[in-house]
Amino acid sequence: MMIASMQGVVKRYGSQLVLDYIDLDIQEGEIIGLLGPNGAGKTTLIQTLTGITAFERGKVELFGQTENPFSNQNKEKIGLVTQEITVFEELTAKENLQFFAGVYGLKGEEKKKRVAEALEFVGLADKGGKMPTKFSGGMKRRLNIACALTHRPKLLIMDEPTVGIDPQSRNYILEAVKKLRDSGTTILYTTHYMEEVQSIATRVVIMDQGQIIKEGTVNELIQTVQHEEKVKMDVTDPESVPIHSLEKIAGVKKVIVSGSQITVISAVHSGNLDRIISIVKEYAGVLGIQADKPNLEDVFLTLTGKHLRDKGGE
Amino acid sequence: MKKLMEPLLFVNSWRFLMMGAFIHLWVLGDSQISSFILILLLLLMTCLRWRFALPVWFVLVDILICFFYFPYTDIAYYGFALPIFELALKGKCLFSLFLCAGVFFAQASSSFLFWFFFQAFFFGVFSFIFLKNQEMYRVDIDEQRKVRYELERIKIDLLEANQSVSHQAELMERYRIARELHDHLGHDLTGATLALQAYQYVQEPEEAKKILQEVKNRLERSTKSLRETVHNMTPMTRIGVESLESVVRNFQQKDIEFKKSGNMLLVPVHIWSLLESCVKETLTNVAKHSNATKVEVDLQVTESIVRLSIKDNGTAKKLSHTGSGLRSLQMRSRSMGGSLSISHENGFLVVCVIPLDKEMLNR
Amino acid sequence: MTIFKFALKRSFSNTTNIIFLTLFPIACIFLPNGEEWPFLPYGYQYFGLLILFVGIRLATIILEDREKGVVKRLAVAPISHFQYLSQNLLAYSIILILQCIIVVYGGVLLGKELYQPGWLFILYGSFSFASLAIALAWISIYRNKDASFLVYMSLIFIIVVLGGLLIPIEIFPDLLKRVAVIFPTYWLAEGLKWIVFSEEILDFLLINGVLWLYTIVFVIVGSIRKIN
Amino acid sequence: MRVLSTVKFTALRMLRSYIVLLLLLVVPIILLTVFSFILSGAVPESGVPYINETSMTQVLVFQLFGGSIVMSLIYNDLFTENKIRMYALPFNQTMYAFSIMMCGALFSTLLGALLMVYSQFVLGVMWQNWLWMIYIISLMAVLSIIVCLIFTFSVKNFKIAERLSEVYGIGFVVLAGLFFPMPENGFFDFLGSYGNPLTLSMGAIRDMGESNIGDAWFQANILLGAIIILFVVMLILGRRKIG
Repeated sequence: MMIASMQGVVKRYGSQLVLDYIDLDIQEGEIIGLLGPNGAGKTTLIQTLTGITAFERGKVELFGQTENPFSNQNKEKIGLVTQEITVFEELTAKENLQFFAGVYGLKGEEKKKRVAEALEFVGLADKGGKMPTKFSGGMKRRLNIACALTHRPKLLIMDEPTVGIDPQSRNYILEAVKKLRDSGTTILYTTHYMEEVQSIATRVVIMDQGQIIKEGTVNELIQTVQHEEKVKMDVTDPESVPIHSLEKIAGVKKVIVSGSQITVISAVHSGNLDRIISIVKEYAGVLGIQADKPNLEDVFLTLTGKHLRDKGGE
Repeated sequence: MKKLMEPLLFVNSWRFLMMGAFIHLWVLGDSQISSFILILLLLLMTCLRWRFALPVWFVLVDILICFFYFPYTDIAYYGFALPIFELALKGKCLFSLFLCAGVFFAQASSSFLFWFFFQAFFFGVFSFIFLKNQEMYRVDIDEQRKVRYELERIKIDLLEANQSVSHQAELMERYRIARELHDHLGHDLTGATLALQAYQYVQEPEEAKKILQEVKNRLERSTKSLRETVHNMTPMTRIGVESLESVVRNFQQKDIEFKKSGNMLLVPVHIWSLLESCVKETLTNVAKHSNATKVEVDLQVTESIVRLSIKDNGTAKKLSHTGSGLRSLQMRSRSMGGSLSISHENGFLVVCVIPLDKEMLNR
Repeated sequence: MTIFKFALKRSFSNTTNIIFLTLFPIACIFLPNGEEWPFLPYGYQYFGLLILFVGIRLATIILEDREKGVVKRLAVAPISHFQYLSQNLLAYSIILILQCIIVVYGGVLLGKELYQPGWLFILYGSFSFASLAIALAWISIYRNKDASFLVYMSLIFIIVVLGGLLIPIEIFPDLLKRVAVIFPTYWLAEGLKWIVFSEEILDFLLINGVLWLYTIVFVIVGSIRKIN
Repeated sequence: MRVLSTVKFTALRMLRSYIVLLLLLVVPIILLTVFSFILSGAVPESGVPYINETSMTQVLVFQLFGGSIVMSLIYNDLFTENKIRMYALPFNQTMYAFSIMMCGALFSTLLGALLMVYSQFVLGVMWQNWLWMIYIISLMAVLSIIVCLIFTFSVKNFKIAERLSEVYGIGFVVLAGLFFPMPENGFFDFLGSYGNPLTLSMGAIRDMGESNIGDAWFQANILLGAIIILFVVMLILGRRKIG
């Protein structure tokens, strides 16, 4: 089932184009990773999808409704985890959750239950009575996420939920996201961190300069940029390995020997790793094998010529 | 800086400037409490317009407020500048002018009031035209971009379809060859091998001779069938470099030299078709327009690119135009991530370079 | 009414606010009478200043929401900006009205000469709304909480002086007398004068009407939904 | 004296704190202008225009708030954000704190002097004894800084210390009876005369203007005494807090 879709959405800030004919479909049960450098329009995309800002042209559809997609009925099914930590500092963690639960129309026993559930879910069950000012960065982030969960949204939008936190909290959050997906929540996830997308996203959407420049599963994307496979082997006795017999294997383009390392470059999907290794093994001991595969960062670099993250940043 | 160029900012500045002007008039003029309330009411309307997009007929409220204050204060006359501006801003210039004239003649007309109205009308019309133009311009460029994106998408789709078809065809062919070889050769060759193995163990010369004869028969048969298979599979139509060569050979008018280097099998089908058209088109051009006697066609294939250069020794400095054929070829090569350049210095020269990297194609 | 409830809760959540909201109004009651001017006891003359301060302190809560991005969350929640604003303002106006009740009727209980406490209460009420509205409009300009508060304080001081709340308007030169009318504080001062000398009831209605006009204008200006 | 090299930057930081400049320079200028409009031409029997008295009061009142910038700088540098960095630097932190104080005092006095210049040359107020005036202003500035620092050192929450410094400023203005007359009893009388830096300095300047040199010095010396006593208090508190 289609959860949300954008068709030909155009949006400007002043005369600057931030969304340029965006087409995006979100199907039920997906985790979509939205990638892009700063200023690519990710946040604006999220804001138009949730009705926070208006757009000039195009159509947004939420839960099958195009006429009035941002009705309260639809908003009840959406949860937003903001980029900044948007909780009240003068209220306790629990009160914060009660506030948002109340705004989403929960009442009485149900509210109590859901608040406790959300606290439990992000692992703050024993810290409910504390002020967020006393929390560590990771705990604040988790509270920030919990605030969007009390009403059990069908579509959860997470705008850089893991910026600037320790690896442990980040893992916790990623696990939580997977748990949410398993319980049937559709998730739109933006981040700078490739590894996160690679580990959780079922589909990746790459944005640059207000346009969606590529979408697909992680593997599909990697395949589009991959034009050769590299296998590096550390061997005991590189001289004795017959290079020409390696070169004869189907798909192998080139064999380079440098020091104790043999690098075999072959065409994509030639599936010859087995044979290469068995030949090398015959003549020398293999100490280590390393297969270079492109990652999403390479995909992005290939598509736009830019790095996703500033090298020095963060 | 960009924000400063927003026309709506100017519209709102004008509106609030007017408020300042009214207050100025009020302080210098009568300073009655009642007329101060008029200014407050007008301020209220202005704020509403600032925050919300009010419909045009809302100016009636301004007009009514000012009308009601006619008997009490002069500021009411000046207050009409607001509806005049708003009407003009919404493109109702005629109403605006009418209002202008009506109020102007209803009052003991002073030249100051005239200029006051005039500037309101002028700024209103100006903003109206400016906003309209901006909107039109935006719609226009949006439409243009949309068309361009659609074209690009179609082109990429076509290209991908093309590629996948040629890939499929290649696979099918490979499969057919494998079947044919297996069916026609495999049986006999296996038999021959087995017979030879048996031959090693056979003691009797009679028997051995018979087996050897068998092997010989089988090998003869398979050689024959290999020849037949290859003959059957050799395409009747020429493809790849052969077709290119045949094009060159069939071109009679000029003396042509054809050179090639590199592994021709690296070049996929869709590129061959482009190269072929390229050669044909260029040679036709040369035949039509050039006084050359000799043409050199050079095809180089490397790991990463295909480069086709066609050069004649003509002296015509400039061919009047690049033929539409060549221009469309330029487009096609660009869509494959390559380029086609044409030059007329020292004879006619066409160079077409297409990358073979897969990644370039996916752009 | 979640937002309303929590707006009240947050208003009382820090000590400075509690002092502002409870101690200061009570202190106002005990200020002495003036000799020639002001006509009401000093505390009642200066209470307008206090209302302006309380207004900005309360409105700062909305600014905090904006600064921290909570508004973004609320924009996605099934609740309109109008509901958010109105529930917040309702909570704040209840607090302000309570203060007005304390000041006016506390004074009556202590036997202060307030001439017409009922009308005085209504006047303070109207001015409270105007003050809230002005504060709301003010915070729509600024993003930074501290800067907005400090600049507003100094602005208030100037307005209060120019509006004739701190210095009797009668000693103003002619031009300043006219300019004073522009400021809402002028109307409060006029209202206080009316309470003492009670001329025509129509004048009092006019004064309140103007304060309400200010309220509406500034609420419209401040009602903008600012995200980021 | 490595601390000396920081002075320039402390001064720059102060000059670039726009909010402080707005509150302690622009606002008083506007207020002075407004008052001079309102009081234009009003001359009581004594022959000295009202505006003279008012502008003197204004200049002194704003000195009461002059400590806030020193307070926030010291809090930033020695208590929170920059604390660890500052303590890792090879200079004497106490001297650094003193240098900030000196800068703040100079800055505050400078602002006061600017106000005087403005009121003399734009509004036409006549200041009788510039030197004396500046001496008193600088005493007020130093006193305000010391008081603010005492708050910073003795209260845990900086927000509350800030509020207290505001209470100090506004409180003494109120006690001096500038807003409304204070009740007449011994306590308030004392705080409205010799127990109030504002009235003390006003008295000192007034007496100097009327050539009561002895009275003027007496009042100024009370201020000086208060400064010395509070300085010792501040040192003790500061040592406990920082050390």
